[in-house]
Amino acid sequence: MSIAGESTNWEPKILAFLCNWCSYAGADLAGTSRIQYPPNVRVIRVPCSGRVNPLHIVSALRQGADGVLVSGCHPGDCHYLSGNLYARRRFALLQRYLTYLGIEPGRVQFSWVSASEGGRFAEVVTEVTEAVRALGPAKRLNVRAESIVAPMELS
Amino acid sequence: MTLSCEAPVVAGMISRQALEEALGGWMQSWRVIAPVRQDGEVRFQPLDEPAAVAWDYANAKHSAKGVYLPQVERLLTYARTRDDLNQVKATDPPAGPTMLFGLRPCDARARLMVDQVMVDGVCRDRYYAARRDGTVVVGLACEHPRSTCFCGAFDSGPYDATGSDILLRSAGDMYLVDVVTERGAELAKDLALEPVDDEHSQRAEQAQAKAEGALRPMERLVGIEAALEGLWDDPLWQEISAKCLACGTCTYLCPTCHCFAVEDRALGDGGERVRAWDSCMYAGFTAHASGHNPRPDQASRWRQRVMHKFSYLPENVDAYGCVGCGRCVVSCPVNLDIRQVLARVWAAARTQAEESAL
Amino acid sequence: MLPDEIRATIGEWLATGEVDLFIGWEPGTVPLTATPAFVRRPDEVDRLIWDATCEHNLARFVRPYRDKTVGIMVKGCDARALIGLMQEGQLKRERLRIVGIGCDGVIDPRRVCERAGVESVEELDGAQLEGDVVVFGDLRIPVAEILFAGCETCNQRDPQVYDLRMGPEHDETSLADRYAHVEAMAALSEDERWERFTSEIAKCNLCYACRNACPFCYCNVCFAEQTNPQWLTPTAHDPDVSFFQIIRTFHLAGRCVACGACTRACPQGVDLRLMLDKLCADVAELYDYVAGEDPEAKPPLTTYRQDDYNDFVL
Amino acid sequence: MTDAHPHICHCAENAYLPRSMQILRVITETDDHEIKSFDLVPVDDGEPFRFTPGQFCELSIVGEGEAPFGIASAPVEESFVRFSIKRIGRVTTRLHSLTPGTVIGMRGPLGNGFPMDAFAGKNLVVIGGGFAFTTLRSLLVQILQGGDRDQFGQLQVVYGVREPGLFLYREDLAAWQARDDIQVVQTIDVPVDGWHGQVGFVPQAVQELAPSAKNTVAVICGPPVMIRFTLPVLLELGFGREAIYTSLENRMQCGVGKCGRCNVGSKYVCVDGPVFSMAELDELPPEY
Repeated sequence: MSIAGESTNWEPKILAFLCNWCSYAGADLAGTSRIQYPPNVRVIRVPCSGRVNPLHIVSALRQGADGVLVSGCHPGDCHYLSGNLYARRRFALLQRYLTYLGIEPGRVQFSWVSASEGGRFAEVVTEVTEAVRALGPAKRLNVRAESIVAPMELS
Repeated sequence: MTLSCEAPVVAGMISRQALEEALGGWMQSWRVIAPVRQDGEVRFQPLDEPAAVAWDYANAKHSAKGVYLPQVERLLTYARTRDDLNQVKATDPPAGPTMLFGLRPCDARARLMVDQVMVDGVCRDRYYAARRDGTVVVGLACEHPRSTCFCGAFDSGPYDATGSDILLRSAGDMYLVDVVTERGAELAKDLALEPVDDEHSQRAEQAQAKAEGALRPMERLVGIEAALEGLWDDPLWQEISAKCLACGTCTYLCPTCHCFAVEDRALGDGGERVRAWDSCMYAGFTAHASGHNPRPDQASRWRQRVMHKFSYLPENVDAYGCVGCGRCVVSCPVNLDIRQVLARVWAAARTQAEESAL
Repeated sequence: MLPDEIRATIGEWLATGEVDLFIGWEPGTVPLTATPAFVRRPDEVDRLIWDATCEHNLARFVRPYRDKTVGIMVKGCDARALIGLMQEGQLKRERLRIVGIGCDGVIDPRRVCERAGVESVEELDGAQLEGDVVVFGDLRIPVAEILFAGCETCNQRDPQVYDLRMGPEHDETSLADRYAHVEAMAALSEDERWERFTSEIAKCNLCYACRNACPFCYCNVCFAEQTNPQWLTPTAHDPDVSFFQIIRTFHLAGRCVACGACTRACPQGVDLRLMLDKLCADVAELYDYVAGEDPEAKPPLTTYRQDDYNDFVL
Repeated sequence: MTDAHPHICHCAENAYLPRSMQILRVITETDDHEIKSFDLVPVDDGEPFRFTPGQFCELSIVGEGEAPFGIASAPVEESFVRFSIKRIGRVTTRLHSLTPGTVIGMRGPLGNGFPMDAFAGKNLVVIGGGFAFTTLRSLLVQILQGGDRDQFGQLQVVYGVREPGLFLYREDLAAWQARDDIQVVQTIDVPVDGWHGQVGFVPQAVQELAPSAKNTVAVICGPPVMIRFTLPVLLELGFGREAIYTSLENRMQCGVGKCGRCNVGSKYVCVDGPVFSMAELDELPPEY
């Protein structure tokens, strides 16, 4: 990964946590149905959106991700009945908190995409990618950001 | 046993104004670090203009340790490639001499103790040595010790010249200049000194007597290592550490605490290996990868803190790991006062002696 | 010294073995500070005090003794911490003997120093707290003017749970101004907010005093100290500090009782209320929940409702 | 304190700068693949790596960190430096993923090593347990192949592991079994079919071997529980505490007596150890 900088051909790097039963299957369906969507997303499959720990999301921003998407089953469809419902409260608070502290609102996004919504998955990814592209490279928490890599007088 | 130096020689006296002029000159050839008051707090910082020296400060909350042992110091930088996982380049410690101006006697002594561990010990720490060898100290005797100062307990005091190359002693409108080392003598040549008249030398003596008198009486600590001998399993460690929050503030602010961690930090395509202050108050300090921890609780960590300062360091470097500056007393969030801990040590040793005498 | 009947009861608890240990405060060795006291024998009860310098949240010290019966003194906010720990199954009510105190707020030593024009508290040698006025030489400073910021807008001065009650009763003021500083921050622009947040935590050197002073931070191995995976390196370096502060405070969402012990314990003067009170405000707004009120209630992040707030989802 | 001999420092000018070492060979030592041996050779053509058996090095992988490991090869095996590493944490996991040809960092030799001069002219009983046989191999190979085998008396080895698949250095063990100037007893904790050797814990094996304590030194490395139960056996057999040596394992980072974390009492395990006699340990607090 190169140092995130203002280079012209910068492409946003987005990390997506997809729940295995719905959103991951939706992404699969988008692929098998040859639906085109931006290639900026790298997927991590999780058993349930409830498995995603805020630690993972903020750590992703820290390691240089320009955007993070967490996508799970629609409320009521969760394979584990309530995983996404617990997650919804956690993410609601996390997103408002990060925004309050000054992280740009588009950086961390949440969506519900079911296994049959291949098209919907492509829409969500396109929307997130464009939002993050508009925001530019992530600097605020990114350990690789220019401002932090500059040799610091550490004493 | 404690750090000491030959008796200093009075070279003359000088006004504060003349000293500030000399400082202007010194700032050309030294990076001068002095106590500077900034938004209500005094810190040791590079001096940008001589008038900024906070002459009448009690003692800075943070010791000057950050100058000779920075909180984070970059040891190596590395590039990360697939096959060569040791493409490293050592960073060069900052060359250029440093002048520690206005250091209180306790901080000056503390630095000498850390020198013995970091440089005169078995192996030589190149980064620390470079900073030390280039440093000269102009000490400022302490006219107003605080209620938490206990330098007197080590047979030292607010006018102890140990660790300074020059010690300034206030005499009202003038400062007496004591030369302590050859380097101090060299430095004194840059000062427009006047001979010391009786009036000022008397005033300085009175100020010294007043300062030494202001120290809170406390049981002498020299020799406490003997008292610590039989106390390994004494319940006092459990009791004193019950309220400790294990936050390590005492070790961060302590001018003699020198323990550090070595960490790798990824930065862009490469990274850096840094040394950063660490604390024996943290569980991770001694935790093994297997999960075993020889110091599993706060009582064993507090025992290590006291034993290291008052038993192991005297045995290994012939100096206590404490100079009585009182910073840990002032800044502890739960006011766990090391003076009370040491009083408990003396008391426990006495009861033990009485019991064994029965 | 505590009032006579309180002292007598605590002495009795200790004498009869009803409690194995009593946790309170005793005078500190630095001016205008108290220090936690762990008392085991009736004759030691005279050491215990209560005044505006007793700022620690003693609920933090109960867990290591949770297999014993413990007596403890708690202010209004500390009592909520006890309730929160009961909700999380860490403490059992029947194993606690609680002396609840109606509290008028605790002193912030930094504000005393500003008023007295000194750098730090120990230069106020001889300063005394007489009633609700700090006396230092000819300086007389009313406690009400040097309160810890959180106490000035506190609406939980009276303990919700106690066996013995001490101190005045208060009619609780409204919530309105408690979140004033949160609203002020929220009103700033995005860059200003990031600047305000990062400048506040720039002072942090990852000593973890805030975590260690908090009754709700009791994980065996905190994420900040994990080595495999290692989430952050314990070197005070901007992304590590912001990462620690964001995640540690977020772990208090729906649990923090705003006692302020973390802010007071911070040696660097970081104002953690700026962050924690935002979480408390959001939890109140979205899930109509206030921490530490009802021992039977389930903390908000451990439950859900079908019609929970959902607008933020794409 | 008996013959305490701290580390003699000939670190490079910068004690923290790791020397680049290339992985020559990776040998999977145990059937569960948890322990691998790495043979390293210097990349630079600086002077050869000299050390004493019992010393250790800090192996360094940039971006992951450093960790201390006993040197398993003997000084006489000049063509490589061997470390046997159990996968347990961050650095070791990364090390286990490396293949020959990769370059890593090495700082050392660190620590004091076995007092070879004190061992000269004596019989040796070498007792190892679990994977703590690394520096013991270095000691034994140096005695057997270092050219002065006659300097030492009788050599008896007791090496115990949980099950046969966990023995390290099986070729060496087989070679030593075939020699007549060294007696090797290999034992496993509980019977396993296909294993015809001795069965039983190390303390029992030492009791049955009943080595004579006359003019004999014992060296014992292994899990603390094994040492705790083997020590009384040795004392019963007449071994003096100053004649029983062990090697301590503590959390380390600098390895050169500065960072303050590996002390046991007033001794730093990294410079005053890791090798201590029981007599020396008796004077230190039980904090390891």
